[in-house]
Amino acid sequence: MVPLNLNRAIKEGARFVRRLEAESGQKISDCNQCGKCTAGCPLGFAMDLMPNQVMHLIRVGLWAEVLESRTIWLCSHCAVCTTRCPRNIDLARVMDSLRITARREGRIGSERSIALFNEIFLDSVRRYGRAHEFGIGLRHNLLTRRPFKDSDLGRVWLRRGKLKLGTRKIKGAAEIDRIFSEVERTEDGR
Amino acid sequence: MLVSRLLEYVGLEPGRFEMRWISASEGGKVAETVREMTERIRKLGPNRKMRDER
Amino acid sequence: MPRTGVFVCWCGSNIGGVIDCPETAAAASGFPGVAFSTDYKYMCSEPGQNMVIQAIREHRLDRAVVASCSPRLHEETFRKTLVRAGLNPYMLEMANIREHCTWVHGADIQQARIKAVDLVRRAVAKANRLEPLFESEISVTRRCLVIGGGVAGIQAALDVADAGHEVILVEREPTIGGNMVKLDKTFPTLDCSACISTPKMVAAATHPNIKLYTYAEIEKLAGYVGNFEVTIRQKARYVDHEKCTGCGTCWEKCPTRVPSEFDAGIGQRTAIYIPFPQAVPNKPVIDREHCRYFATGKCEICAKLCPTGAVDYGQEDLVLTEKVGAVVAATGFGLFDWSRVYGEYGYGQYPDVVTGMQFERLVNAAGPTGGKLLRPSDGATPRTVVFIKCVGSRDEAKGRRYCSRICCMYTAKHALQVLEKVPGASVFVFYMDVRTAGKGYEEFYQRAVNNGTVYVRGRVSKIYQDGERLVVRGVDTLLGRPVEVDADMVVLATAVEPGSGAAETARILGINTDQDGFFQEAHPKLRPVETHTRGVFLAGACQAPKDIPDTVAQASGAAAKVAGLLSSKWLSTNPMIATVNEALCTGCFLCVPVCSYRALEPKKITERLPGHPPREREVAGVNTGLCQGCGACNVACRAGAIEVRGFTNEQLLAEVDALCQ
Amino acid sequence: MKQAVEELRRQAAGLLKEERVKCVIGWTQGTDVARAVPFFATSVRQAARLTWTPFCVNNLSKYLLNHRYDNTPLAVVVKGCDSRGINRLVQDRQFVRERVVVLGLPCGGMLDREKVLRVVDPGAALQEVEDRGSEYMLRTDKGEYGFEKREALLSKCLECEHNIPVVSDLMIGPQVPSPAGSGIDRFAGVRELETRDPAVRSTFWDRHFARCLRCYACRNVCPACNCKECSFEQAVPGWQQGACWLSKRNHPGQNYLFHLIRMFHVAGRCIDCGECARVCPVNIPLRELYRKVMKDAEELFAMKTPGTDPEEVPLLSTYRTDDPEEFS
Repeated sequence: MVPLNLNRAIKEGARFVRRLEAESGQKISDCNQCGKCTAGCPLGFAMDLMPNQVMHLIRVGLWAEVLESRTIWLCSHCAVCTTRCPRNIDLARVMDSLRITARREGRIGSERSIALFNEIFLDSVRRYGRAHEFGIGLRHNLLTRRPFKDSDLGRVWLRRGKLKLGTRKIKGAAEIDRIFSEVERTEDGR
Repeated sequence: MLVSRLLEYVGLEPGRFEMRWISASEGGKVAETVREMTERIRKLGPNRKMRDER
Repeated sequence: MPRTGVFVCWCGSNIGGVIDCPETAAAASGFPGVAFSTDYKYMCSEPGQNMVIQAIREHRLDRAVVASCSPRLHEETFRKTLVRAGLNPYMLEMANIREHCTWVHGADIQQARIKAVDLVRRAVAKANRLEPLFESEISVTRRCLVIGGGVAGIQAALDVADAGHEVILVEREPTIGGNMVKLDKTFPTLDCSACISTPKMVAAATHPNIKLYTYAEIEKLAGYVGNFEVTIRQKARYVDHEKCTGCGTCWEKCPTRVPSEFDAGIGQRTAIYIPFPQAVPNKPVIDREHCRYFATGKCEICAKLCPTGAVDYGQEDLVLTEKVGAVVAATGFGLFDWSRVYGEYGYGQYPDVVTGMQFERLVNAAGPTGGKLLRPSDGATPRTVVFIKCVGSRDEAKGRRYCSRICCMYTAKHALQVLEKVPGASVFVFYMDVRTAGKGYEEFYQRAVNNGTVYVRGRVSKIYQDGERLVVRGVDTLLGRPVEVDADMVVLATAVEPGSGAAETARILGINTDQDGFFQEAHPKLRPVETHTRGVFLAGACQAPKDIPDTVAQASGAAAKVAGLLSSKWLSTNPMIATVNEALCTGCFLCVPVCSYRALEPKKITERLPGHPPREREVAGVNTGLCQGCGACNVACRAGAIEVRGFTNEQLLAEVDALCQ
Repeated sequence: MKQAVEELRRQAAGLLKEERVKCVIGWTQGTDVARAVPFFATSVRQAARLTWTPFCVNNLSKYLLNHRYDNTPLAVVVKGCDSRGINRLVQDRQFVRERVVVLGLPCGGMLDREKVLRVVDPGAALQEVEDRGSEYMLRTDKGEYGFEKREALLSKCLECEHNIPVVSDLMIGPQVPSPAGSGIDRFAGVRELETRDPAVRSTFWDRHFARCLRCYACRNVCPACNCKECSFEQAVPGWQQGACWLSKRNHPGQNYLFHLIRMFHVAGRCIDCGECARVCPVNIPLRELYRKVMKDAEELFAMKTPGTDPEEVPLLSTYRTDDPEEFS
C-alpha cells in the first residue's frame, strides 16, 4: 500500500473539514477514536466504513472515501451514536451533512437506490403533501429496473386496503411547496 | 545446576529438584510452579532413596 | 513444656465464610503444647485483643499463635497485645489462614479446611520453640546525607533542614538544579521551570542547616542506620571558590568552545564555565579535559584576567568524610541514548532529529537560540514538526520495556509550544497510547489536540532525508494504512533510564536495583520511599520514571521519614537478626562477602577451653545495626555457626516436620 | 630419591635446630615395606627418621589444623596434590601462611600398596628407591623389584594435575616428570558413569552407600573439612530431639544425605587429593562423587581445581552476573 502523505492529505482536506464542521456544527478533531459509536451502531454489520472510521478518514483528509461509502447512506439517523458519544459529538448530524454533501457533489456511489428513494419520497411529499406509498414504490421499482420487486407483498397490502392506488393532495399544499422552494433557495445560496 | 546434575548422577530422577527465580509479587508464577512440580513429583512417586528415618 | 494459646480469627467472612473456625480451633487444641484454643470474629479488634490478653492471664500461657491474616498486616498489632499481657512480643507466631488459605482456596472448601489446620499445626510447632528476643538500642547521629541536587534532592534537603536537622547535600555537577532547571516550561500549568526551581536552589544553598557540596561525589558509605560515615570526593574545580566572586570575566574570555552538557549538546560553553547563568553556586569550574592550559601548558588567560587570583591550576581532589544518621538517594534519571540503536531514525546523523531535552533547550529563553524555535541544521523556523513518542520506552527489542511516564505529557507541551511559537505550524504526534494519569493532565492533552495537534496512532518505522525535508514514514493504525509526513524537524521522546552511575551508587549505598536498574523500594505500595537498607531512603526518578509533582511528593515523603528517624537520639533495633555461635565459628569468613548489608566483620575473641590456656582467635561478628536478618550468611555457613533469631534451624525444621506429618 | 630424602632430613634438622619451627610434619617408614606413616619430628634426632618414598600417600596438610589457634611455628612436607590443601586452609583462614614452612616435594607418583605387596614380601626392609621416570626401582634386603608406573601407580597419580607443589617455601629434591599419561581425561571415570543407564547408576550408588559405616574417616582426613565441630555431630539440646538435619543412624537414606551434604560442604573447595576414597574402609568411590561436581563446575563456571590458586574464592561463595542459568 502506498503510504498516505499526511501533510498533503490533511492540507487538502482542510477546506472540506471546515465546511463539514460548519454544516454539522460538530468539531471533527473532538473525536478521540474511542469507538463507542461503532460499538452501538445497529447497522454497523452492513457498513463498509465503521462510524468511527468515518470520523478518522475525514480528519486525515480522506473525505472522498467517505462520500463514496455505503455507510453514510445506510445510516438511518437512529442517533444511538449521538446519545452515547462521550465527547458529545452529534455523529448522526455529521452523517446527515455527509449525505447532503455527497448528493450536492454528485458523488453517490454504490448506494444509488437509497439516494433515489430519498428523492422520490421528497418528490411525493412535495406533490401531495404526503407519502404516496404506491406511487413511491412503483417509481422506485421502475427507476431501479426491478419492476416486480415486492409485488407479492404489494398484492396482499392492496387486498387488505393497506396500500392505496390513488391519493389526494393535503390541504396546505401551497405551504409545503413554499417550504421546498425556501430550502432550495438557501441551498443554492451556499 | 550443580545440584540437579549431582542428584541425577547419584541416581535420582531428573525433575525432583528444581530452582526458579520468583519475585514476591509473582503470585501466579508461584502457583503455576508448585502445581507443575506437584504433578511431576506425583508421577515420579515417592523418593525411596532418602527416606527420613529420624 | 510450653503453654501455647491458639487464637483463630474469622476475619468476618474472609476466613469464617470459607472454613469453620471453631472446628479449626478445636483441632488445634489437640496439638502438642497447646494449652488453650479459641476463635473469634475479629481477633484484631479491641474485644478480640482483650480476649487474647485475658486468655494469656487465665491459662498462664507463655506464647501465642494467632491464625488470621498476613503477618505483614497484624504481626505488630498482636506483638503489642502480648506485651500488654506481660509476655515478650516475640513469643508470637502467626498462621496466615487468610491470604495463604481462604482467599486462594475458596473454591475448594474441604481442602481449605485441611490446609488451615496444617498451617496452624506448623505455627504451633514453631511457637513451641520460640524464645524471647530483646531489642537493643543504638545511638543516632542527627544529620542527613542527600545524594543528588536535582529537584528531589533539593526538596528533601529543604524539608529535612526545615525540620531542624543538619543536611549534607552532595551534587556531582558544578551546579545543583538537576534536570528540572534545564526545562523550559512545566506541564500542565506551563509554569516557567527556572522560575519555580531557581528560588528553591537558592533556598537550599543559603539554608543555615544545609551544607552543600557541588562537583562532588560520594565514594563510600560505611556504618549503619543512625551511624553512617560517608566519604565524599570534592573534585578539583581549579578555582578557589573562597576567593572567586563569580564576576564572569574568565568565562567570557576563555578561548575554548565545547558542546554544553547543560544545553544537551546543542549549545556551547567555554572550558572554564558555569553551566548556566543562574547556576548555584554561581562560580566556575575548569573542565580539565578541554582546557587549553591543561592540554598544552599555555594560555592561562583566565588566571591572568581573574581580579581575585582565584584560578588555581594546582588544585587537587579533596577527600573528606561526614557522619550522618540517614541517607536520601535522589540521583535522578538519565535519557536513553537512541542514536546507538535507532538506525531507522538515522543513528543521530540528521541534525534536525532532536531529543525532547534538546527541544527544551531550543525553546528555552535561556537556551542557545534565546527561546526562538530554530532548527539546528540551518537555523530556519520549522513549519512542520513531528514528535515520536516511546523512543526506547516500551521497546523491548531496542530499549526498555517500561513506560517512561513523562513523555506523553511533555510531548503535548512541546506540541503546544510549537503551535504557539510558529503560527500556522503543523504538528504531528506519533503515539502508541496517550497516558495522562495526573491532575489536570488529560485536560492539558485535550488542549494540545484542540489547538490543532494531529495525533497519529502508530509508530514510525523510518526517517530519511529528502532534500531539505525529513520524510517520516509511519503508520496510522486507526486507518490501517502506512502514512508519511514531510517534516522540518523531528523530536524524539527518548526513554527515561537510570542515571549514569546509578549502579555504582547502589553498590556504594548497599541498596538493590530493580531489573531495569532503578533503585528498588522496600515495598512497591506500603514502603515506597524506603529501601531494604535501613536508614537509606529514595526520592525522585532514581526509583522509577517520575514527573515533577510526584518527585517532589516523594522527596517530601523521604524527608518525613528521615525527620522521623532523626527525631530521637536512640533507635531500637530489630532483634530478628543473625547471631554467631562463636564456639562453632571457624573464622573462615565466607559469610562476609555474601552479606549485602556488610553486617559481618571479623572480631577477636578469647576462648577458654578446659585443659588449654586461654587463646585468642577471630570469629565472625554481627553488627546489630546493619543486619537485616535476611539469612544469607546462615546458608553460607557450613559449620552451622550462624542462625537467624526467630528463624533458627530448630524452629524451621520443627515447622517442616509439622507440615509433613 | 635418596638425594631428596637426605636433603629433606637436612632441611628439617636445620629448621628444628634454628628453632624456626617447633615441629616438622612429614612421613617415616611404616611397619612394612610398602607403608609410610605420618611423623612429627620435633628434634634434630627425629628429623633423621623422616623419609620420602612412593608410599607417602597421606596428605599431611590436614595436621596443621591441630595447631590452628596457637601460634606454634610448623613445617609440613607436601606433594603436589597435598599442596593444594595448604591453599585450601589458608583461604579458609585456618592459619596464617607465614606461620608454616612448606617443604615441597616434586613427586613421580605414589605406588599402589596392594600391587606392590603382591610381589614384595611385606617383611622386607626398604633400603633405597630409584625413580627412573617410567618405573620405580625398589631395593630391599630381599632383592630388587622394578615397577612400571603405568601398571603400579595409584589411579589418581595417573591423572596427576600438579606433580610439583603449587605452593612451597622450599623445594626439595630434583624436578621429576609428571606421572600423568599424556592426553589423559581427568574425568574419564565420571564420564563413564554418566553415560550409564540411570537405573544402573542408581543401583551403583545404592550399593555403595548402603555399605557406608558412617565412620567419618572421609571427613576426618579431608583438608576442606575444617569446621570446629561437624554439623553432623553438633549436639545442641533440642536438635537431637527431632530437629537435626540428619540422624546418626546407619541407614541407606541417611547415608545418602550424609554424603550429599558433605559433598556440598566441600563443593568448589575439594582439592581432589583423593584421601577420602583412600581411607574409606568399605571402598566407596568417593572421588567419583566429588569429581562429578568438580567436572560440572569446570564445564559450567570454568573453575580451576580448588587450591590451585591462593587468591581464588570458593565457587559457591561467588556470583557473577554472566553465570549460566538453567532456571528462570
